[in-house]
Amino acid sequence: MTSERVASKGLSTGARCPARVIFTGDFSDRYTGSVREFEIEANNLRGVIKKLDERYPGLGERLEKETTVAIDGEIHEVDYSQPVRPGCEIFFIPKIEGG
Amino acid sequence: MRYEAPRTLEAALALLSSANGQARVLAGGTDLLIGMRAGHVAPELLVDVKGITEMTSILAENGGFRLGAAVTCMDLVEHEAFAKAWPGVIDAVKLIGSIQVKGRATVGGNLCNASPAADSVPAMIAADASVSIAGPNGKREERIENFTTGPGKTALAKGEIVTSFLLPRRLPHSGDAYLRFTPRTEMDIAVVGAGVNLALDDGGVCRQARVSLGAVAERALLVPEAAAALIGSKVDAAALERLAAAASAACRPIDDKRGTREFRIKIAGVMARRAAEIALARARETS
Amino acid sequence: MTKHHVTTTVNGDAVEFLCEAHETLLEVLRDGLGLTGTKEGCGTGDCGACSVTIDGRVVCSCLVLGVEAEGKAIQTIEGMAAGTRLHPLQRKFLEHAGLQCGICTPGILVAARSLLERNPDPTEEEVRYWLAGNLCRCTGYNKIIDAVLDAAREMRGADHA
Amino acid sequence: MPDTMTFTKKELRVVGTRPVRPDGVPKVTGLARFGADYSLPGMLWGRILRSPHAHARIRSIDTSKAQALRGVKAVMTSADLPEQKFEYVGPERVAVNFWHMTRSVMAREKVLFEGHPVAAVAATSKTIAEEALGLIEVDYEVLPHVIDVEDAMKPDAPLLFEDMITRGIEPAPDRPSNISKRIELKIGDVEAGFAAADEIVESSFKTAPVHQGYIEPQACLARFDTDGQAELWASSQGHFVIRALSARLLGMDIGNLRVYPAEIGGGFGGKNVPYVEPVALVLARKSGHPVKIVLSREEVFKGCGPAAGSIMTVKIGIKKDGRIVAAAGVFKFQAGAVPGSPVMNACMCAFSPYDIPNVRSVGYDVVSNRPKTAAYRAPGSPISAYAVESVIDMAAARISMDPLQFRLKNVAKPGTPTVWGPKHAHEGFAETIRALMQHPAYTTPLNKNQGRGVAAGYWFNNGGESSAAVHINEDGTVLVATGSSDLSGTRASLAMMAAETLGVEFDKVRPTVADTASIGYGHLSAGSRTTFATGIAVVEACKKVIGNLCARAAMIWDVNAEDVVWDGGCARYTGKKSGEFEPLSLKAIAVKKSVTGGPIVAEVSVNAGGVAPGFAAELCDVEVDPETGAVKVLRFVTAQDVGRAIHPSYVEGQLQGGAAQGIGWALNEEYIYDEAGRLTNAGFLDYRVPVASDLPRIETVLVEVPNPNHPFGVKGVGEANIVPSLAAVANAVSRAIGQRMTELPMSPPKILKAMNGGR
Repeated sequence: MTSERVASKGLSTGARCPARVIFTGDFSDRYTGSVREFEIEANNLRGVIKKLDERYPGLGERLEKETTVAIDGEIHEVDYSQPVRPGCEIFFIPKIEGG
Repeated sequence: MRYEAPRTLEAALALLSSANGQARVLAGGTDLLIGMRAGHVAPELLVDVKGITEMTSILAENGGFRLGAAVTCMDLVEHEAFAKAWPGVIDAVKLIGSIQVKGRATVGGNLCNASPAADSVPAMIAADASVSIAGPNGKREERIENFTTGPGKTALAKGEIVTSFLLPRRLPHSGDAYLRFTPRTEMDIAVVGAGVNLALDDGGVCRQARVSLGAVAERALLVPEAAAALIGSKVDAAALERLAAAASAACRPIDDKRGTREFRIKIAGVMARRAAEIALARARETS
Repeated sequence: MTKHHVTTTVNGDAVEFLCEAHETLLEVLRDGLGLTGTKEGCGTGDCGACSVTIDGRVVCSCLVLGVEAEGKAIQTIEGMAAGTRLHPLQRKFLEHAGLQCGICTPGILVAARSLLERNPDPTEEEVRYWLAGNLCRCTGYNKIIDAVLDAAREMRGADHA
Repeated sequence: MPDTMTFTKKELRVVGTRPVRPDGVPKVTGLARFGADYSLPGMLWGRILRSPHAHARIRSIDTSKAQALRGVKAVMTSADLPEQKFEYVGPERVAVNFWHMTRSVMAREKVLFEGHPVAAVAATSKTIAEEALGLIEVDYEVLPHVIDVEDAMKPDAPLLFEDMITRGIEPAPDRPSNISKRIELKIGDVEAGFAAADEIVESSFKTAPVHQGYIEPQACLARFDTDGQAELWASSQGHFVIRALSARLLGMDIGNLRVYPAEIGGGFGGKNVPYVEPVALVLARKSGHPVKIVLSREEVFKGCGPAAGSIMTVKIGIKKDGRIVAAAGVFKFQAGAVPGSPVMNACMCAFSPYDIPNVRSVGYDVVSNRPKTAAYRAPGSPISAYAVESVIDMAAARISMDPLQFRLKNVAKPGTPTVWGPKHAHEGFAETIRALMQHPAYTTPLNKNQGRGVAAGYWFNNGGESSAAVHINEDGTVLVATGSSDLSGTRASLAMMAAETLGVEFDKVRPTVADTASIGYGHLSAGSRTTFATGIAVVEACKKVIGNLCARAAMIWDVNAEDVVWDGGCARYTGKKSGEFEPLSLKAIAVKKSVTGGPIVAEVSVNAGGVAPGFAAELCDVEVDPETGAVKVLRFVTAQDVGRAIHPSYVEGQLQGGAAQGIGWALNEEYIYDEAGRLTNAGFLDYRVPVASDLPRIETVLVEVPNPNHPFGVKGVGEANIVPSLAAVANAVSRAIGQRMTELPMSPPKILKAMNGGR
């Protein structure tokens, strides 16, 4: 598993503990050159997606359309306003649809 | 398509013989309407026979019963004297579809549809029923085991219809039963059906028996070898095993969506044996 | 195509209609008379959603021709309540949650009424076998059976016994 | 008023009771209107011509004779639908490719399964429409076909799509195949896990495709105005989704299509996507008349997606003490004629009930000449659970451990990682297994030829987009409108939550399912999401209305709004002059609506997150006839963590319905094809869903471990119940006959064969 820290373009306060962002499924193969883990500083999901999209242009839209997000195990729809607590674990997982 | 509902047999026969294209008798319609909807049959004329009294009556005759071909299954099931005399026929009739279907379906229709899996046919064969047929050339009788000649095929000539069945007088110490195998408890087509009718003497020895199997050949079979296994015995375990073996041996089934050949052969023996056990118990109960 | 003129009674009312020979009673009820409470689930008599009674016998109206209604008394789900008063079966289905989607409900009610008319005190097994021709895919039948048994109890007056 | 409002069970007045559902009476009197029950003046009947072949190229379609038939007002083919771009968009599990979808609605270059629509007509009567179908001449070049997954995966299999390269394999294969996609999910070191195991249990399984078996065939009525605006009455699991997909398929603006939700006669996932709606719309547009289409049962079986069939291999490694240390599964799913089986769900859910450090799930999505699969109740999960829970049962037997104890020992807890990434966050799994263990059924002795099977199952449950509007009428009654179609009594559960939140009587709340022009977007009633997600929208709208009511009370009293709270269905003044103002009921405020600002309305839309998974554990007792292989289900107990049961009767009904469908799936239901690739049992006579006399009472245990993310603790209840059912029945049969049953359905011939040592 490879991981990298996504530069936060001067927005980082340095004092915050970044969130750990992880991809499952084949997103990493398809969009991030197999990089599966990232450390990202953001206040909410918008920030996370924005920073990933800056690093991998077009990825943001794929995430919005194709994934559901689990933040510390709690599953949410991908919604920009979703708060991202320092040090939390964020998984982008394939969206689920039921019967 | 024309629809006619004659009140007499004569009128029905006249309609049938005058038809230009395909004419069909409509009794319960539970097979015919499905066939029409699916486009398998497209009759030019439907002759509804439910208004013909002799086809819708259950009458005593010579100690037995004259059963109109257009009597519905529910009417038959609710006929106490018939049900008491021929519980095996009732076993079978009760299995012809749902309550709703039985409210319409008839024993005559079940026979004339000529499905190898028809439930009432093995029971009626075991009961030694005869079929009364009327046609442009008059009336005739046919043994029920000879009536169906293959899937969808009968011994009826053009313009002929089945009007009634005659079930013989019940012998003392006799009983009949019908059992079938289906994956569901109800709403299914027999994978195998078995009708057994037997009569005992005062010493409990089987003197007469008829065994019939459904859904194991192109038509319901009368199996004399299986009956022979019972006759002369007290219908003990050994005789029942011989019956089962003879029943299985008589099968010449096909593989289809409802069961495999192999499974049908095996189950035919089991159903025949179990039906015989029920028939035996009924025979012992009757005086 | 010549149409047949049929005189019948539906839910106690005299009704006349025209239909083609091949039209089923179900089509006549639904498309001709606007009585859409009777449902079509299969058209082959295997699901019971189209159950009605003809002269007191419960049948699948998809397996009856409209012309066969001549001179008969037809009862459909629309005639089950007495005016504004629900039949006990209808009330018990509501109380016991004997329906989820509700598409099989009219047919089951008609069939169940026919059972209770013949057998006011059925066992659970008798109810299950009587209703075997009415498919329900939502409920697993549990609450339907409960509702029928409870309605039977009430109709027998067992509550007051 | 307080910002958050949660209820402890003690305080509940309405939630947890069993009132009569508000939409009940029309459903018992026959007056409720389902998909086929709508008509309009001048209405035409639409009928669809379907392929008689499993696989064929369409050389040409000549509709001229049909067009010329008196009474025929429109004929359509795929030429009437715009071509769509080839791309997979949207959620991976159900990634929609409109190039495929438009071809599913109406075939273009090829027909891919028997029953594939090729043309449609609208005529003044059903009879004429039927006759017109017979006049359409289609020139087919029949192609070799393939039905089963195994055959479809062979290198020399006939290809449905000549250019389909398997996705998810690096490097990409250089040859096309019927394998649309390979997926792999993994945690830990699976090989090392197996190496460390004391015992390894492995088996392969096969399941047949089954149908949802909703009793109402697809039906709709469409009308189209010359200005491009259209209306559609349809029974579906989501009229907003039907609107979006139909509009896209027709190339029209969403704003020009208004969809009215008919009552829906069962869906179970099968009515998540449009089949007849785009066709009726095109015919209405072409003819200028309203067009009604009602499918026959045969068309439903042949043309409307069943659930996937599968072949699977599952292997688990355990320690002597019963701890599972490694697990691997390969799940090959039949997608039907278009990619998109629920194999991803199967891979994700398969091992989710358990805490296993090393897991690998591999899935294949395989196309073949069958109708495209549709969702079916926890899509994918019951299938993989059948394989996994069978192997779990074998493992427990291997070390002579009680099968529920074995499951409890390995059960996942909050913090347990899943094979798909995140850690579990919710309680409830162990509680559910324990509830089943404590049920008296678990210790009841069995007789000869009887067997008891148990199994557990996991399902995600869904959240997502929902809208609700709450209107306070001037007499104090409440209207709750949502955009969520009601398949099973959700009007009742939503109204109950509204009544509870507002503090009014249940029968003062009238819920409706509003059409697409009357309420904000609501996603499908699927994924067990309606009471959860739409419930949140309803509660939020009620809270917003309460804020409004408090402000109006303040106006009436002429006090500061901050000094007013809502409690017990009344506005209460809590300020200094306390005692001077009698509490104002909702009704008392409603009467004053005109002078306090006009209509009292709040509408809230949410994209609900924080969904908690469903978990079920089930027990099945069977008796097998040793001479025929017939199975009688003697007893069935289903325990499910429901979070909190809003209307317990309808929750129990969900559990019972799921179990009944699972029993049918396990024992008798299957799609049976002939040599030519034609379905031979496209009717309820030979597609054997359980009838009332086939089933025992289904006993339910509602385990209530509330979901902290929902105001009433709701977890979805609609789907988890079917997940363990197949395996529970299979484990019971296997124990009864002493032979492992590895193929569904366990029809009598198969059981008899297994009992006779495979002969």
